[in-house]
Order: sequence, then structure tokens, then C-alpha cells
Amino acid sequence: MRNLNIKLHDLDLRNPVMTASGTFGYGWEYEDFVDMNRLGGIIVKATTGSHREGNPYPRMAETAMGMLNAVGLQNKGIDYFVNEIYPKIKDYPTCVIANVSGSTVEEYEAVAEKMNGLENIPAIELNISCPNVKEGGMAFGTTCASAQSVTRAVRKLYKKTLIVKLSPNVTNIAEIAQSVADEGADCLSLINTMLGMAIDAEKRKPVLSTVTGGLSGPAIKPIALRMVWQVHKVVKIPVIGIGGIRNATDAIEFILAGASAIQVGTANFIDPFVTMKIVDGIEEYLDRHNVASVAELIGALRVE
Amino acid sequence: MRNLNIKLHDLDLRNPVMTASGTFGYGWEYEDFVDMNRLGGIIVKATTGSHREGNPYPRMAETAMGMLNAVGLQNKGIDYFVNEIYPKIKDYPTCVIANVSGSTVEEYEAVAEKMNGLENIPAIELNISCPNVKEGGMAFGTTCASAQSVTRAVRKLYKKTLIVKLSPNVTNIAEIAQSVADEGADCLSLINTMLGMAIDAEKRKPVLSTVTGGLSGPAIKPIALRMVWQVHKVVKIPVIGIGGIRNATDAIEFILAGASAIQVGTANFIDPFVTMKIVDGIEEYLDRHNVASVAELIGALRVE
Amino acid sequence: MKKFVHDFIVISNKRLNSNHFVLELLSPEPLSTMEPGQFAEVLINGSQDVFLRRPFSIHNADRQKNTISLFIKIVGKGTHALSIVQKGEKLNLIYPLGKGFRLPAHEKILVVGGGCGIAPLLFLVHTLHDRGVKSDIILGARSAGDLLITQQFSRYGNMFLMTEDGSAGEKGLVTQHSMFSKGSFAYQTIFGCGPTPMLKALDKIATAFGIECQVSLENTMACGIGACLCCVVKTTTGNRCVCTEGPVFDTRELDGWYQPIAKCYR
Amino acid sequence: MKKFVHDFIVISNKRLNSNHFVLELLSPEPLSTMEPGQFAEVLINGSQDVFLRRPFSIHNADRQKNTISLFIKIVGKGTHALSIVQKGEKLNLIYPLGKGFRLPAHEKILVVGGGCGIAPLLFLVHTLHDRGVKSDIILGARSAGDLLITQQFSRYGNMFLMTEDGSAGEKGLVTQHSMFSKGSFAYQTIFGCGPTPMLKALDKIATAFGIECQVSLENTMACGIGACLCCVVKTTTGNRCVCTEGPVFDTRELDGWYQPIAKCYR
Ligand SMILES: Cc1cc2nc3c(=O)[nH]c(=O)nc-3n(C[C@H](O)[C@H](O)[C@H](O)COP(=O)(O)OP(=O)(O)OC[C@H]3O[C@@H](n4cnc5c(N)ncnc54)[C@H](O)[C@@H]3O)c2cc1C
Ligand SMILES: Cc1cc2nc3c(=O)[nH]c(=O)nc-3n(C[C@H](O)[C@H](O)[C@H](O)COP(=O)(O)OP(=O)(O)OC[C@H]3O[C@@H](n4cnc5c(N)ncnc54)[C@H](O)[C@@H]3O)c2cc1C
Ligand SMILES: Cc1cc2nc3c(=O)[nH]c(=O)nc-3n(C[C@H](O)[C@H](O)[C@H](O)COP(=O)(O)O)c2cc1C
Ligand SMILES: Cc1cc2nc3c(=O)[nH]c(=O)nc-3n(C[C@H](O)[C@H](O)[C@H](O)COP(=O)(O)O)c2cc1C
Ligand code: FES
Ligand code: FES
Repeated sequence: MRNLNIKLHDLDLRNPVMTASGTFGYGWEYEDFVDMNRLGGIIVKATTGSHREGNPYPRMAETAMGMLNAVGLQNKGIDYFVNEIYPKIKDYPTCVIANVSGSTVEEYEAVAEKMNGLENIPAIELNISCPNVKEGGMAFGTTCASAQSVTRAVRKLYKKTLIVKLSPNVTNIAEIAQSVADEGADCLSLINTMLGMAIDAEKRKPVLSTVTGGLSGPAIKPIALRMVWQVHKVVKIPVIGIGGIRNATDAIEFILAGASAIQVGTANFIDPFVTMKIVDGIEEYLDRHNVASVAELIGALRVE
Repeated sequence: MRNLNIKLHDLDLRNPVMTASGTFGYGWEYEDFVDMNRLGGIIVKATTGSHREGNPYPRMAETAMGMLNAVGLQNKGIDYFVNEIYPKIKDYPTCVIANVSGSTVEEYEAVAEKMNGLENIPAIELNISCPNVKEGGMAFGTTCASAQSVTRAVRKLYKKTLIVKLSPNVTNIAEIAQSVADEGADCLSLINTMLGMAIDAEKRKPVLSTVTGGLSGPAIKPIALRMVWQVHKVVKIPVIGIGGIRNATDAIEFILAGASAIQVGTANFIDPFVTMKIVDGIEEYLDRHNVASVAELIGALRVE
Repeated sequence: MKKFVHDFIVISNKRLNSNHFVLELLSPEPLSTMEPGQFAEVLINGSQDVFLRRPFSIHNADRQKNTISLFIKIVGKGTHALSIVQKGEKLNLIYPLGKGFRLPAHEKILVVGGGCGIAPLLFLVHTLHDRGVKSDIILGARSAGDLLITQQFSRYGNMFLMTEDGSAGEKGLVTQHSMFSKGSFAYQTIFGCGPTPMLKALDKIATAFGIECQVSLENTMACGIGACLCCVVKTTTGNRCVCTEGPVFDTRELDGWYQPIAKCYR
Repeated sequence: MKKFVHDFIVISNKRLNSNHFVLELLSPEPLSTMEPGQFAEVLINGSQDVFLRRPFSIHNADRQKNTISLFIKIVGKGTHALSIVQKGEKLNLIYPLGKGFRLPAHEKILVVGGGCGIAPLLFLVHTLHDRGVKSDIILGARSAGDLLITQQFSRYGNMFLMTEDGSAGEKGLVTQHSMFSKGSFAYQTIFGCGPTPMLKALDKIATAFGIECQVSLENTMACGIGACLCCVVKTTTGNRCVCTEGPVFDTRELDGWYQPIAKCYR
């Protein structure tokens, strides 16, 4: 038996395989398929300060080996989360992490503070890809200043493991990563979706109600891998790799590039068993390469 | 017969279909397949101030519906271009555009000035995705200031149609586009490749000799389409759409998003006839939708 | 209802006309319980351009043979790839998904299908028939040649045909059937599936007669199991997932549908 | 040499062992002229994960039957997808590509193939044979079971076999054949194809004997026709495209290869 355990700041994960926010619901959607005992953790869908209806339909467009989504953070708000959802997910036999979103620093703070009180949520993932309404809609995660301001504010009141999830739609991801780390983030996760667009040529209309949306899936994997590598080189805190992962080889690539753990998103839609297959595949890789612990592979890329 | 003609600043193109720099060699590589009489134009491979060996092998990695390249501007320099290559390509029965690259503003100037003297090259495409050696390697195209400085310098001495090709690896493409337009660019082309990475998990090594490389192909189409749309909304000069185009539907999508013309890159490798098929397909689309001229479709996306 | 992921075996792929076909699929395990109106998410291999699964209604089920069938219209890359699968190949399905038609206790049922919308209705009338209810069924199409598999339907109910060109049955759209313009209307529930304009017209009729109307929606989906929130429809209580709370909805739940005439005129 | 893009028809797909197979492909038009050592870029459908074409050497050509064959080792997604193509299917090829072996006027030729490197060599010895030259051929593999299609080769030349475990022919690597350690060496040219270490070892032998050595390289390619500059090898005159100036190179042209012994010791 190889050692698949991973230490992610204060979190002890059974293995490095987690599910990405917004792609695994609250976990129960996959109850017929996935044995939570076999996952490193799950990141549940985004929670905001109050109820959000999200964007109008259509919210989805398929692209070459990827998809665009324009869900727009549909959720029932933090109070509903605390009262109705938390009780149902708090005893999952895996690490349950909440994804925290907002349009103002105050909203992030409000959600994070309430999350801090939930015993069985040992960590939050701060989704700073949301549009910063006060600064005209550019996402929080696209400038160092706004990424720092939200991280700083939440860090002050959130006492447990704080993961900040970076937006890839930036010129210099390493710079943003460093500035977020400087504000006391315990861990970084990347990448969120890339901003993209789809058009229906026959109708001469955008496919999505919001015109642009977030690109995910294997198409973005090379970009995600590059960003994880760039960030791992400059920050000292652990990095969680996300973007187009659909098999154990992909997962190993992210780990070699510097990820301490990985999240699987869109691939769940195609194969509900994919996370468990990735766990098996990582173990098989360790066997084949005679590596005792997956932790040895973190950042172990051989670059001449 | 539908009208496929396109006016691109001073250029009269037979149709909006061109070939992307670095993917169509100097044109003669495709002589057995492509009838140049049927193309809107070709952009030949990058020319720099002096001979460049490019990067070491391996230079290529396949990705999900895309590829990474790390060619590194291998070419024999502007003098060789003027003396040996220009005579062979100057009488092609299509619009021949040179792609100009460099690591310093002076190098861009030197190449552009010599290109200015070549009668049958009616336009250059300034490739500002190259690393700006003076500013520590970030590409010229990733900050407004450096994009402007190279555009301004070249604009002063280049008298014909100046196309500036933008890098997509930026937070705000519209801002860069606007600043380049302000400096007198006649036309913009976008996008160049996205920075990505590939890893060989078995060997635990990067696939490319340079670790990271440029991602092209259908995988990046949604991002390219979004950027063309964003840029078209803010600039008054024509835009050339590039990124993952492999059929007429893709081309029409870019035109609806605001492109006056399009370039086909990686798709040439898979189907050497693809450009001619796209021309046919655009004509068929115009017929089917009873549109008299392709120019009517530019930016004709119906957004509510 | 428990969901399964199974490799079904293609028993037959029958082409009905230039762009419709029926796949008969053998389940490797005893068929799950299923409601008419539920659907399956089908994994499509062999096409570079198909990334996500594709949702298709369960067209019919045969518990003796342990098979289900899918009735599919070729509209794009995925349906084209499915149209050429061969007998013996495997197809991976997640099923049964969503909520199906709520079957009423009464017997006064009208089932209306337009075009490809007949897909889930065969299983519906089959199930009703098994419960001793013989429904009335209106099927519509452009012309006689496009009226597919009406014969299968006629086993389970009384058929009324409509064609736009009048080449079979009455002439016009399904919602223009003469029964709707008679003073009296015998039904207590309408079940509909087809293009949205047809469903909206059906809903108007139901509204006018003050009866229930259940329609099956075909919103684009990414996951099919309630995880992604891509497939929502606006209901009177906010956005709800078509894949888990539908695809069948009572039109009274749908925002902007079922507007009682009275309300309109007040 | 003019290049063509043609849909070839699969005439047969013969599995040789667990990971090697030979495709025989019928050309829809009279076969182009081809040099041994040239290759084709094959379009692979039906695999989501294969985006670019894949290069394969022309293994043999039969002008009477108007066919070419490809000898392929399954190493990944593309070669796996090709391994299951069926008789009658079409495969789109760009061919003939690159520069092949430069055939010498003399007759003292040694052809050496290791593992999958035998692919282009059958067409080579076949062509030499048609010109009246019977080459000497060393084929090597891990063990007797891995020595494939040696019988085809033996039609065109004199065979010498090598296996790493000694289960057939001499024991050892092809480059350890006893002929190389004899004082005299009869050949004026060595043609080699196989893994790079083997080719480098062959080159050392050629260098030692002061004779010409031509090797076929397998650099990864995107276009196969000289347009992308992805496939370069470092030569004594700078980076050159393997797809247009190779795949066959005289080792004297390759940077870091063929180092005359004299030079090393001076
Ligand atoms: C619950 C449900 C049940 C369905 N049942 C059936 C069925 O039984 N039989 C059947 O033939 N079809 C059914 N559909 C529709 C079917 O899923 C689509 O036709 C199919 O996914 C199209 O795939 P494609 O790859 O061929 O088309 P694509 O190449 O992806 O698209 C082709 C064109 O069709 C449009 N399109 C694709 N999917 C949809 C959609 N869901 N709604 C509206 N437009 C769409 C695209 O925008 C595009 O213009 C059902 C859909 C849902 C959601
Ligand atoms: C001119 C030329 C002629 C060739 N002739 C033959 C032939 O006749 N028969 C034959 O079996 N093969 C031949 N090859 C190699 C063949 O092209 C590759 O094996 C094939 O492209 C692999 O495709 P895949 O999708 O199966 O592998 P992938 O899934 O793409 O890759 C699987 C593994 O193989 C490695 N790989 C892939 N291509 C190459 C390559 N070109 N060089 C080194 N490693 C590679 C990858 O890095 C990866 O580790 C030739 C290559 C060239 C350039
Ligand atoms: C439908 C959908 C909804 C998503 N919702 C969220 C979200 O609420 N919060 C968040 O941080 N990321 C969200 N994401 C982004 C994913 O968590 C992940 O970062 C991204 O999809 C890239 O990973 P993948 O390629 O494996 O899908 C969403 C992605 C998808 C496809
Ligand atoms: C092998 C290769 C070489 C390229 N070389 C250049 C170049 O020299 N100059 C340039 O401006 N763009 C270069 N590009 C970028 C393309 O011109 C184009 O912008 C990019 O590939 C996106 O288009 P595509 O997805 O259609 O390939 C190159 C692309 C590839 C794949
Ligand atoms: S399709 Fe994902 S929630 Fe309905
Ligand atoms: S593979 Fe493109 S130049 Fe050789």
C-alpha cells in the first residue's frame, strides 16, 4: 500500500483528489456513484451573502474538449447554507470545504464569518473570480490590490484553513499568487474558469444568455498546468491544481508541476466515477514508479 | 455569386480567409495543396533582425484539441528574407503579409524599415508576443506601455498597412488593443498563442525543451472569440480573428463577433485544404442566409 | 430513485427516415424502475467534437427483453455519431434521470406530440395502457412521410393525426385539431412534448379549459444530475433544474406559462 | 516530389503480436513515386484525444496491387486507434513526405533494424533488390518472439538475426553483432533505423570504419511538410526540419554524431 495522504496546511487529506466547486453540487448529487470515503475532499458549490437566482438560461455551451458555463453563482445564501445544507453535509466521511463568493469585500466577510462557526467545515475556498461590483465589474482576482483586499479582510476573521482560488484571466498569475500569500492565505487553488464565448452562427446570437462565460475542461489543462508551475515556483504555501483533469496521468502532471492536491471539475459530468478512478490510477502510478508516498512527487518535475 | 471581398484598411482582400504566421511557412510548403488565387492573404512566418536558431528540440506537444509549440522564431533574419525569400513570394497571386518580430524596439524598427521597402508586401503584422528582453522577458504585448512603445516606433517609419498582433496572455485585452490603436495601428490581429505547458508524467519531465510554449488550436477558440468581441466593441480599426478556426462556421462566428477577416493556423496541419474549404463554406453560408456580402456580417452578432 | 451507470449493448439501430432513428439497447443488469418522461445521459465516443454526454428521453422499455429504446432526431454532431452505431457496440448510459410525467388517477387523458417530441410519449402511453388507461393521442408532423411510428402508438391509445400539409389526418398544427374548437372538452390532463411554441400553445388551450398540462422540456444540460445548475428553467418559485425537477413540468409551475384567462383580462 | 492527400482504403489490418500490426492500404489513384525512407502523415478519426496527424514510414509498396503498407507499433492513443481500423475503412494520408535513403551506386550495403525501426527498411531492401542489390540485413529484438516479419526481409537480402536473450540468432544488441568485431568490414554504407541509442551506436561503428551511415529519425511532428518548424534536429549547419530534409540523415550531418576517432583523440 502506497501512502496517498497529503497535508494541506492544517488539513490531513486521505488523498490528493478533491472535487471542484460548482461541479459536484453539495455532494449528494453523486451519492449513487461516489464513495466519499475514497475522496480527499469535496468543495461544495459557491455560497454568497444572500440568495442569488444566477443568470438566465441558457447557461451552457459545449466547446472543443471543454464547456462554457454562465451559472452565475446561483445559491440560496449563507443562512440557508448554515441552516439547511450544513446539517446534511457535515458528516460526510471526507473533508468538506465551502466555496465563498461575493461582489463586495463585505459580502465575502459576512459569508466567511458564518462559515468560521461551522465545526465540520475545516476550510473555505475564497472564490475571487467574482466581479468586484465596487470596482466596475473586473473580477477581484484580476488585480493584486483587490485580491489582497479581500484576502486580508477575510483572513482577519477566518481562523481555519483559508484557501484562495485564483482567476486565470490575468497577465501575471505568479504576482497575484504572491500578493495573496503575503496576506496570509494558507493555500492557493488554481485555476478557475477562463473567460470565453460561444456563438450560434445560424441564429447569429451568443449561445449564453450572458454572452461570455467560464471555460473549463481538458481544453484549458495546458494553461492550468503552466499556471500551477509558475505559482509553485514563487509561493511557499501549498497549491491545489485544477483545470481539465480527467485521469490519473493529468493529476500526476499537476502534482509534478507543484500541486499538493488536485480538484476534478467538468470531468465529473462525463464520468461520475472519475474521481475514484483517479485515486486508483495514482496508486497504480506510485506502484509502477516505486514511489512510497504521493507527497514525494509534489513539484518533482525534472527541469534541466 | 456572393461578394466575399473585404477591405482591411488599405488592403483589398479577395475574401476574409488568410493563413496565420508560423503555420503556413512561406506558402510554398503548401503549393501542392492550396491555390493561392483562392485565399484572401497569407502571413508568412516571423522575421527578426538577424538569424535565429530558435529553441532546441522538442518543440511540440499535443494537447486536448490543441497543440503547444516552442519554435522560438527560428528564421534566417531580415536580410536573408529580403534577398532570398522575397523574390520567391512576391508574385504570389494573393496578399502577402510579413510577420515582424524582435526582442528590442530597435530590432522591430530595423525589420519593419526593411519590410517597408518591399513593394509587394503591402502590410506587416507586428508580433508583439515576443519577450521584451529589456524589460526582463515579459512579452511586449502584455503591458500597454510596452505595446505602445513598439507600435509607436514602428508606426513612425512604416508607411503601409500596419497590423499589430496581440498576445492573449493579459488581464484586459481591450485596454491593450485601445492603446495600440491610439498609436496608429491600422488593424489588429488576435489572438496569438496562449502560454501553456505539457508534462510527460512517465519521464517526469516537461515535454517541451522550453518547459512552457504557445497553445493553439480549437481548444483556445472560445477565448479568442471572446477577445475579438471585446476588442471589436472598443476599437474603430478592423480586427482580424485568429484562434482555433477550422471550418466555415468558426470563421463566421469570428466575423459575427467583429472580425473583418480571419486567419487559419494549426488547422492547416490537419487538413492542408482547410482554407479553401472555409472560403467555400462562407460562400455557402451567405447563400443560405441570403446575405449579399460577407462584410455585412462583421460584428453582426445579435446581442439583446 | 437510484441512478445507474451502465454499458448497454446496441441490439438494433433502425433508421426511420433521413434524420430519425431508434436505438434498442440491452441492459447488462435487470432494468431499473423508470417513470415515463425520465431520460438517460448517453456517452458518445468516436466523435472528436462531442465532449459532454447527451440527454435522451426513454422512448420505451421492454422488461421481458430487458431493453430500453431511444428515439433520436439527428440535429448535430452527437446525434449523428449515434446514428451510425452498430449492433453489438456498447453505449454508456446514466439513467434513469429526472422526474417524469405525474400520472393522474383519472382516465381522461390527452397526449400530444409534435415532431421529435413523440420520443418520451410512447413509454407514457404504454405505461398508461398497462394501468388500464387508453389515452387519446394526437401526433403531428409536417406531412404523412414524417409521421413516424404511429402504429406503435396506436397499440396503446386512440390516434388522431395532424399534418401541416393535410397529407394525413387533419390539416394544420397539432394545436389546431378540431377537438380543441368544439364547445365541450373531455380531458382533465394534457401531456405534451415537442417544440416550445407547440407546448406554449398547448398550455394556452389547457389554460382556456382550466385543466392541467404537463410538458417535457429539453434544456441544454451539462451533468444531467443536478450538480452544475446549467439547465434551469424559470419557475414561479425561481430557477429550477430541468434535469432533476423536470424534465416534465406542470405548466402552472413555469414562469410566464399558464396564465389563467381571467387574470389576463382583469 | 509532389505530395498528395488521398483517402486510402484499408485492405487488411494484420496483428503481428500484442503491440505491432501492419496495415495494407489501397490507393484510390495510381501510387505516387516514392523513395524508401519517406513517410506519410495519417489522419486518425474516432479518437477524442488525437488532434494532429501521425507520421509513419512507408513500410512497403506494391505497384501491381496499388497498395502501400505501414508497420506500426502501438505506443499511445493514435496508434491504438489505428490498430482497430477495419477492412474497408478509409484512412486519409498525406504522402510521400520527406527525403528517403540516398541509395549508393555500390553494392556493399548493410541494413540494420532494431525493434520498430524495421518499418522503413523493408521498402529499402525491396527497392535495393529491384535494382539488383542484395543487401545484408541485421534485425534485432528482445527475443525470438519479437522478431517480426523476418521472412519478408529474407526475400530481399541475407539475414542476420540478433536477440537480447539469445533465443534466435546471436545474443546481444544489433550493434554487438560479431561482424563488427572482425578485423575486416566489407560494407561501404550502413542504413539504420531504430531507437536513438542504437543509431548512435551504429554511427560509432561507421565512424570507426570510416564509412557512411544513414539513419532515419522519428522527431515529433506537427505538420510533416516543413511549415511549422517543430521537428528540427541540430545539424552541423544549424536546426533543420526532419520532415523535409529528413527523416533520413547522413550521420555526418548531425551535430554531435559521427565524430571521427582521430578527432576525438587529438
Ligand atoms: C431531457 C431531455 C430529453 C431529450 N430527449 C430527446 C429525445 O428523446 N430524442 C431526441 O432526438 N432528442 C432529445 N433531446 C434533445 C437532445 O438532447 C439534443 O438534440 C442533442 O443533445 C443534440 O446533440 P448533437 O450533438 O446532435 O447536437 P449539437 O451538435 O450539440 O447541436 C446541434 C444544434 O442543436 C442545438 N441543441 C443541442 N442540444 C439542444 C437542446 N437540448 N435543446 C435545444 N437545442 C439543442 C444546438 O444549439 C445546435 O444548434 C432531449 C433533451 C433533453 C434535455
Ligand atoms: C518520420 C517518422 C516516421 C515514423 N515511422 C513509424 C513507423 O513506421 N511505425 C511506427 O510504429 N512509428 C513510426 N513513427 C513514430 C510514430 O509516429 C509515433 O509512434 C506515433 O506518432 C505515436 O502516436 P500515438 O498517438 O500512438 O502516441 P501518443 O499517445 O501521442 O504518445 C505516446 C508516447 O509516445 C511518445 N511519442 C509519440 N510520438 C513520438 C515520436 N515521434 N517520437 C518519440 N516519441 C514519440 C510520446 O511522447 C508518448 O510518450 C515515425 C515517426 C516519424 C517522425
Ligand atoms: C458548471 C460550473 C460551475 C462552477 N461553479 C463554480 C463556483 O461556484 N465557484 C468556483 O470557485 N468555481 C466554480 N467553477 C469552476 C470549477 O470549480 C473549476 O475551477 C473549473 O471548472 C476548472 O476545472 P475543470 O476544468 O476540471 O472543470 C464552476 C465550473 C463549472 C463547469
Ligand atoms: C507552430 C506555430 C508557429 C507559430 N509561429 C508564429 C510566428 O512566428 N509569429 C506569430 O505571430 N504567430 C505565430 N504562431 C501563432 C499563430 O499565428 C496563431 O496566432 C495561433 O496559432 C492561433 O491560431 P490557431 O489556433 O488557428 O493555430 C505560431 C503558431 C504555431 C502553431
Ligand atoms: S444539467 Fe447539470 S444541473 Fe441540470
Ligand atoms: S513537422 Fe512541421 S516543419 Fe516538420
